[in-house]
Amino acid sequence: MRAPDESTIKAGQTLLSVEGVSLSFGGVRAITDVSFDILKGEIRAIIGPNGAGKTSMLNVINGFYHPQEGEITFKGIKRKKMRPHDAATGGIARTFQNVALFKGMTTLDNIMAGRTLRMKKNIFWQLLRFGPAEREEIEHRHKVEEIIDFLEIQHIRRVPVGRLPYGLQKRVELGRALAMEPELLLLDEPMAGMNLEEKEDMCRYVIDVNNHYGTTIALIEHDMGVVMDLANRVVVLDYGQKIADGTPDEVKANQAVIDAYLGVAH
Amino acid sequence: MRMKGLLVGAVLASTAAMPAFVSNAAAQDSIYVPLFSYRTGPFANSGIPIANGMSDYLNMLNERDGGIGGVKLNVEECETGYNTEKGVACYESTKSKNPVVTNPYSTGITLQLIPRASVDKIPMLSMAYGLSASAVGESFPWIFNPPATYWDGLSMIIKHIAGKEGGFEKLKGKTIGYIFFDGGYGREPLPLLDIFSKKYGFETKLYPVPPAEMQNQSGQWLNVRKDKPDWMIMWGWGAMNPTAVKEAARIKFPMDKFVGVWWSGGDDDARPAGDDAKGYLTLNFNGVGTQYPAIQDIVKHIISTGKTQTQPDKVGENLYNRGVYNSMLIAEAIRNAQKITGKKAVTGEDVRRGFESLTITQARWKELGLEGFGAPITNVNCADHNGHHAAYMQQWNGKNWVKITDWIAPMKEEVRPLLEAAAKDYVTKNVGWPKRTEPCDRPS
Amino acid sequence: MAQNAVDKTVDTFPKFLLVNAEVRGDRPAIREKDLGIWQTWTWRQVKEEVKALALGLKELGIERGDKVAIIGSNKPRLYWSMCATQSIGGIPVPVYQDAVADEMAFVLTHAGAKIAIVENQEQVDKVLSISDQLPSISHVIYDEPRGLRDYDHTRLKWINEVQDIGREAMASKYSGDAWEKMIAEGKGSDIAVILYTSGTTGKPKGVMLTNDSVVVSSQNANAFDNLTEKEEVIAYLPMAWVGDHIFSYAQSYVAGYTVNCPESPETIIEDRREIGTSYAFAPPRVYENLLTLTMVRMEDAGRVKRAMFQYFLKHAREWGEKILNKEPVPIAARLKYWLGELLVYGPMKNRYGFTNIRVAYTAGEAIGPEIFRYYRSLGINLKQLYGQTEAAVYITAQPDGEIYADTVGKPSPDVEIKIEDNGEVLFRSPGVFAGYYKDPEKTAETKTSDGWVKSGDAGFFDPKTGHLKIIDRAKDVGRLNDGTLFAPKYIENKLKFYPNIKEAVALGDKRDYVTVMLNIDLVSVGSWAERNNVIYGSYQELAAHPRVYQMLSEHVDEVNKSLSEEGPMAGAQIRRFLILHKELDADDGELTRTQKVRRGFIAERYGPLAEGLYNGAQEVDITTELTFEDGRKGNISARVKIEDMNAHAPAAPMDKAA
Amino acid sequence: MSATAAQQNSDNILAINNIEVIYDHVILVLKGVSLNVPKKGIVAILGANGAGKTTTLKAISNLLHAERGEVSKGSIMFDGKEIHDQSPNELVRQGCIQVMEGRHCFAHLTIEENLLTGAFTRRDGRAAIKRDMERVYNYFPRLRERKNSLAGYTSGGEQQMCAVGRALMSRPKLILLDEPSMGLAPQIVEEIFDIVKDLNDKEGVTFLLAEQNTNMALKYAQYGYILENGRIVLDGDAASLRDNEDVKEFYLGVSGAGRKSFRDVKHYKRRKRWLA
Amino acid sequence: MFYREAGQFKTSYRADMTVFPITQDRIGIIVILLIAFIVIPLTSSNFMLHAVMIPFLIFSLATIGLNILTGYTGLLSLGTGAFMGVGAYACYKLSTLFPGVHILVWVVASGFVSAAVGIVFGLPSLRIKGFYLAVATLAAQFFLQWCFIRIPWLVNYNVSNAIEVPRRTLFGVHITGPEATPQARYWVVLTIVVVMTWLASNLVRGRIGRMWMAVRDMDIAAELMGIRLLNTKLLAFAVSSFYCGVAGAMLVFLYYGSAEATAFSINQSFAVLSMVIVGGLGSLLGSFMGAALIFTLPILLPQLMAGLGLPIQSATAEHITFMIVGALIIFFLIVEPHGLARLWQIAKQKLRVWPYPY
Repeated sequence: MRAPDESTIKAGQTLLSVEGVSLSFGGVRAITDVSFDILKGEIRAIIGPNGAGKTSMLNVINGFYHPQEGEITFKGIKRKKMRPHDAATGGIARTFQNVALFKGMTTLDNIMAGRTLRMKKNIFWQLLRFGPAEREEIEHRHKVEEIIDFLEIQHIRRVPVGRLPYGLQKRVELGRALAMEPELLLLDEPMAGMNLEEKEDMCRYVIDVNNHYGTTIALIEHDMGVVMDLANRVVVLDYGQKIADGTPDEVKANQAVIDAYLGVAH
Repeated sequence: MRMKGLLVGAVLASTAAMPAFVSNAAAQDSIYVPLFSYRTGPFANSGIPIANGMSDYLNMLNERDGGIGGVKLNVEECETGYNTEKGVACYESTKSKNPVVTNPYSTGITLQLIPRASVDKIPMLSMAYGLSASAVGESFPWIFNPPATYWDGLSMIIKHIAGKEGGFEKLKGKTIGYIFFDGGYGREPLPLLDIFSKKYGFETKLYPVPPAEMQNQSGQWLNVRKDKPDWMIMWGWGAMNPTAVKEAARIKFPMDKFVGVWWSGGDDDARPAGDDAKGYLTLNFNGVGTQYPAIQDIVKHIISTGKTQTQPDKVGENLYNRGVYNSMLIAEAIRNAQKITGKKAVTGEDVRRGFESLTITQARWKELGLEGFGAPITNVNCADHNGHHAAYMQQWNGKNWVKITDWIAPMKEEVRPLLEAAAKDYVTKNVGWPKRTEPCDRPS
Repeated sequence: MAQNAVDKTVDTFPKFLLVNAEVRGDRPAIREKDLGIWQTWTWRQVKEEVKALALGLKELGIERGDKVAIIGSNKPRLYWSMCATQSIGGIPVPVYQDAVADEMAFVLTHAGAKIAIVENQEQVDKVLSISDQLPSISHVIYDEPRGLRDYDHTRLKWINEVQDIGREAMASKYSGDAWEKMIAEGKGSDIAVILYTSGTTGKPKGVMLTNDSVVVSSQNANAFDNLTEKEEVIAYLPMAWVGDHIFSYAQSYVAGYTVNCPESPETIIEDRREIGTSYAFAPPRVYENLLTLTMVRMEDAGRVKRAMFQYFLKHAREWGEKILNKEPVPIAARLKYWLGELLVYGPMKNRYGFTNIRVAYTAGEAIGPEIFRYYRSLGINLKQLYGQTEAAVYITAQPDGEIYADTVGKPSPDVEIKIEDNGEVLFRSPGVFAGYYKDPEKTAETKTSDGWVKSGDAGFFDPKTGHLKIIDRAKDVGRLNDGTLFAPKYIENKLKFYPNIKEAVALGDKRDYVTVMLNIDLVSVGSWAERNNVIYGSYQELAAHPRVYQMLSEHVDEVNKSLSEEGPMAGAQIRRFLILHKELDADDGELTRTQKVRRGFIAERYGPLAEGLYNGAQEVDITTELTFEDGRKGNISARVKIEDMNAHAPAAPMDKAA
Repeated sequence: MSATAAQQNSDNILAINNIEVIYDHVILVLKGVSLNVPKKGIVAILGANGAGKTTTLKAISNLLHAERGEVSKGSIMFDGKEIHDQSPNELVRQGCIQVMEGRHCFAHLTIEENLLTGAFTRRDGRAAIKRDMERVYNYFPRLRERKNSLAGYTSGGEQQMCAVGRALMSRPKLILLDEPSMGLAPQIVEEIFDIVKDLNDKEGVTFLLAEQNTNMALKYAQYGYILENGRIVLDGDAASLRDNEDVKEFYLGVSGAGRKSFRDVKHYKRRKRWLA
Repeated sequence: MFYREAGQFKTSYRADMTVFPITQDRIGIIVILLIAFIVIPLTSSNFMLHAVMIPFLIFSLATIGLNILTGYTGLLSLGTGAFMGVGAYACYKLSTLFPGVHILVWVVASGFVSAAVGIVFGLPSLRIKGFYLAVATLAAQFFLQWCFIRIPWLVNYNVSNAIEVPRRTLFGVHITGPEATPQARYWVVLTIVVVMTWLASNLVRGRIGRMWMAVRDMDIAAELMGIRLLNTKLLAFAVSSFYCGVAGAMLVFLYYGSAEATAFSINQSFAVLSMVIVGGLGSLLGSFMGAALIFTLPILLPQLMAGLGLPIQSATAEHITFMIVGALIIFFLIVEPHGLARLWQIAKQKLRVWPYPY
């Protein structure tokens, strides 16, 4: 799906790092002085109890929230805050915990919308829709079809996504994010509300995206099985603070994590 | 897309159905007189009595005389709701049935239809409304607006005010307020008002009432109270009238210094304010009441036989009689046309000629059973499609309109040049406006 | 086409490919529903693809006579693999893709395949799991790379890579018309393909067909139904089955028509509708399923619609076939049929994807006369044929206008048929097979020295129509202990014609009476259950439901009644039956890969049930082992009820001659 | 206990008989679904997304119309009465309440206010409501801690508790619980299921829950139904379902060699043999 | 039923992405166009053409305009009447200032003026949504209408305060002014409407249409796709106003013949909005259906009643029409809250699976 990697960052180098980020809403602290990094090519899990600030962290990374303190470095560019448009053009895509699809549009159109940034033909060509505009549309349709094929959602291509069951919506949303050919993919609970079979499918897609296209992935997930099997490194948040950071095995053995989150050792 | 197909199908089916009744109506042994009317919509309170008077008179002719010159009139109302689109639709739907006259009863509709009259060869009667400039027969051979124009009306009102104040010179330094429907109709008198104001040295205050705000004039009347004009003149219609009268009463404006044009003088315009409206003045060019023999004939042939929608107690009210006046003009034009051409079933072109030779003398008024109902119509001719006839002032006594003056003649000399100029302006702006080719029947 | 028939120098499929690329290079040869549209390759493009693949295979070491196994569902690249293999003198061996690993191991070892060209990860896994039993396999080539990226690639290759290898070789070693020369070396007498027949008993046999026999068979079939390059067929039957090989490969190459590969096995109905096939082939099961689906859906339709459907269906039953057969039909009936066409038949055909159908065949099994007539009454030219792998399909077929529900037609062109004294059908034609691979004994058993092949089926020519009628497998026809003739399939077919019954297994040979084990049809019975408020949670529960038993016992009773009217069969009425607690499945060895019941195996596997049927038990407990595709086993146990039936008194046969 | 057997059991608080649900006039979602919930039981509906779990619950609580769906066939009996044409609030009054998927709390009300809205249909006075509030707080101590917080600012787990607590305030006999574990941390999931169990044990509240988390569901429920493509393909008591090969393979993620790794998922699936 | 789709398969994305991928639909649209271009003008009465078809088409275009804004982009507007007015007045000014240029050029050009005005009034849409935006557009409506009445320059200082349409020709045939036959005007209107509908359909099916719908459905996610919200919304305002402007210009030049400011009142805005709602948000076809139901039915019903020979007074007929149209609107909205277009979609779906129920 991804074009040959044009990134300047090589595998294993830091793709994104947040340093000392604090975020509060009207005095209520959501994130306190959190720092961690994401390396190019890895699958990075963010875990923690509900309300620990995981989603807020993703919102900081792609620019919906602007932290009061701290810095974000993405592809070597340091900034106080990200803006959604910068994040999009810079190659950050994401999915949402509660699915933020374009409900009235079909699966196909949703994923096509993911390619907006890569489509260039202006309104006059669009009006006529032949020649360059049509060629562009076909070219991107082809890419989108590859994503549809990859995610095995051919049968719902023409279905308005509002009508789809939740699990398929999640899949379409992943497809839309992939259509942006992102360098960094943020997944917010991609497997919530799925049964095992669907989780397995989703894991396959995540691994394939990571493997075949070299896309770096940051993921929030509650299913420890998934996190342990997929993630290269895990950062654990609790009450807005980082309480652990390391490989799945290290995190699993960490007493603070067991107390705050896992309950019993898994 | 298929639904659209169905729709087109339905439309086709309805077009197919239409010629059936069209041809019915266009039978040659009758004269087709469509009456555009509005018994619905925001202006229905004015529209209903007029529509009643219009159709009752013509139907009475059918009942009493068997039509005009022995030819039955096919009278058909078309509901416009005072809405321009519907008016145009009415015009289109009646056009194919060979009407002898168009009677739009709305300035807005009149404006839309003026250019078409000459093309479709259907004369249009816009009785004391519409485009004042259309009085110039040279430029508008197909449009007739007797008995007087708005400019005539304004001049009569100024004349009346001057009379009350003790002469035109006394107008100097006075303030005259003008509250008007903010559209073509209400705005038309503005240039003349400007001229008068300069000429006689009074100050004018303008209070426009937007169409959507007709029933909410508190703002305007608040200003009136602040400005304290000596006189108020009103160019209102529909729901604007009773509202204005009530508002005027509310701010205790002296009602005998509040003068409306003839379209502001319906019984239902003054009645809602009841006794508070006592003293309110309006112009009028038709008689009020049921005492006229012709009106009695209507009661006899139409009202008492139930061939009407008119409630018996509404007969003889001002706007009802206005409708009778309007139909009387149409009937006289048709009668003239029959006389001129010797044909019985006359056409639109014939009736245009009938209008151009329209004359109703004192005697004729009496013949018609309408003695004293209106001022004699003597000045309508090929050049002048209006005639600038006289009107009188009436006053509300809390229950009825009472005629308080004799016929007041307009200041034709002030008005006519304005008309000529306006007509010229209209013709130059509408590039390609046709030159008059229609012959004139009465060289006099 | 006529030109092909005449031109005897074009005697192999690679040669036909060259001809097609020349004569109709821009016409579509093959399509595949992929990425949302029907990806299309013209004959010229196919030639290039096949060439690259062929030379790639050559580079990987395929020599003349080497076997290449082809495993997967119908995909263009797998079809190209066949031609590519043939073009360099290799022999393609298509293998049933749903075979479990053990079955596959047998075929691959027996054939000694050097390379396996497979569809996807599933097949790769299967082949790799048995790779230690397959020393001959040097490479596994896959079509769909998904999930295979991290596999050990020493013996694994993506088909596109093989083509790249081929293209490189084209530029260096095999420049110019080297490949065309290789093709020219191929002869009509070469083995074109080895098709393994699963057989209802024993190990599969590899049927060797020569180019000549397949070509002749295809040419005759094309001529018989006037097939042209304009036909559209959909390839969805297993590639390892002779039917698909002939219809989707051989006949297409010979006639030049277009083959369409569905997106996935689940989307066949949808894909068939999109394509609108003009020439179709399907076993009766497919037609049965379509009809069952129709009836179930129509049950859910509104009352008016249902009444309309029934009304016009009745009219079609009365007149439809006559109109199809161009018999004289009153104008009123024609008009009503035309209205029905507008409201029902046309839309139904559209739903089936048969709007443009010219010829449709059913074969492999007997089809229920009602089902057969239903399709014909809609105006679909459905015909029956009788064929075998050993004959490159065609033995008999029904010519247009001579259609009977209970016959399989007249001998196909160039086919001779004779009936042995024991009733077995023998045939001889240019299309017959060369022999069983590595099994001269069996070959000799089946094929006489003068070219007659024993079909193994018992049958006779209907004196009235001159058509062949097949009764049963010759060796299956047995006798009850009292000597009554017992033709199990005959009884099973009668049962299976009921939509509620999916499978039937009749027992009775060397027994006192006839008994049957039944499988219910879940779609049909499930829908019946919904309508009748019968509550069930699973197949097993539904199958054991007393009301289902009651319903099926009515069916069995009707079958008994009809048997009682058929003279010699009257003694073979069903005395006891049971409904199996699980669906018969090929993975469990209960059905062949072509979905025929393996009676002997079943009797053995369900020993306790068979015993119960004959020892008077009313209920039998049974535990059955299941095999999953990945070879793992599971168990299912149940208590199965047995129902007793009464026999009808034999009716005088002459009364019921009609 | 098979469905047929259960149906004859008059102790069922809920009996769904052969319902069919169609959305938008043309899309068939449920086909011939029948299930029974015994009094004081916990029954789980399992199945993939889109299998029809939520639709089944909504069919019971009559919430389909909002989504252009309708029950076109079959019957639903609650407490011995047909409830097909009863409005959702009438049902609540009779003791059948649904806790929707995604925990729809009123974000701008406090936890306590949210709980009070649950008592909306009750007519038995403030004291009784007060007592029940206390009862809810006893089951959900976390809610007591946060009772004055706006629900919108509480964590997912607390919102889920709030939703269940709110349902309890209507003094229900039967709670339809849709995906209680969705998006919750493992610890919280266990906490919530423990409370469900507790409520069932001590208060005798019946639960019908739709759940993806098969492990949890089969641990706490007594009986389970598995839905696929709008049909029930398997049902049985929890223990027997846990032993079923297909359930293990497709729902529990255990196969012969123990738990499978998510890293080793194949691109093809083993064919399901539910019906065999 | 008459949808026989077997054998209709796509071998390219181009074929797959056409407006009417189903052959029967293509045939249907060709038949409709043939009827519209040839049968209707040849067989219909002048009344039918002038009072029904021409305004129906013009209002359909305005409805498409509002649908682009409200249905596709999710921005509620009550200023449609005013934007139509901008088109009408612009066309009048331009055609009287430069009488040498062809009138149809000005009809289209007036759309650009309207678009520019639309952009200005669309600016608040970045910050406000829903009813708040509706109020902002309401302000536009009142302000612009005030301009039409108060700025005499706009009407070339006509005393009547009305626009009067000059006589213009196309290929020597009168298309505006009283001499223009209904047929000629109908053809011009139809051509413009068909072409602009085609352009709109291109637009909404492509990148821009998806951007609009994305903003409508989930603006946060849209932003994340790199869609700039303000630009997208302003573009929607511009295109929408363009369509409304052209419709307004046609309304005056090809239908009314002259007009006062009242023609572009808030009532007109509501009328068009109800056409959008009844027809179906986000559907071009629905725009035509909505216009047909809301505009055409009230005109045709009395004619039909008269045609059936029912002895009804014109005012009574008017009242009955009101009731019937009102009842129909309520009926359709109850049966299908998503408008006639969705109703047709469902019907079509049923026809496609015919005779199956699903």
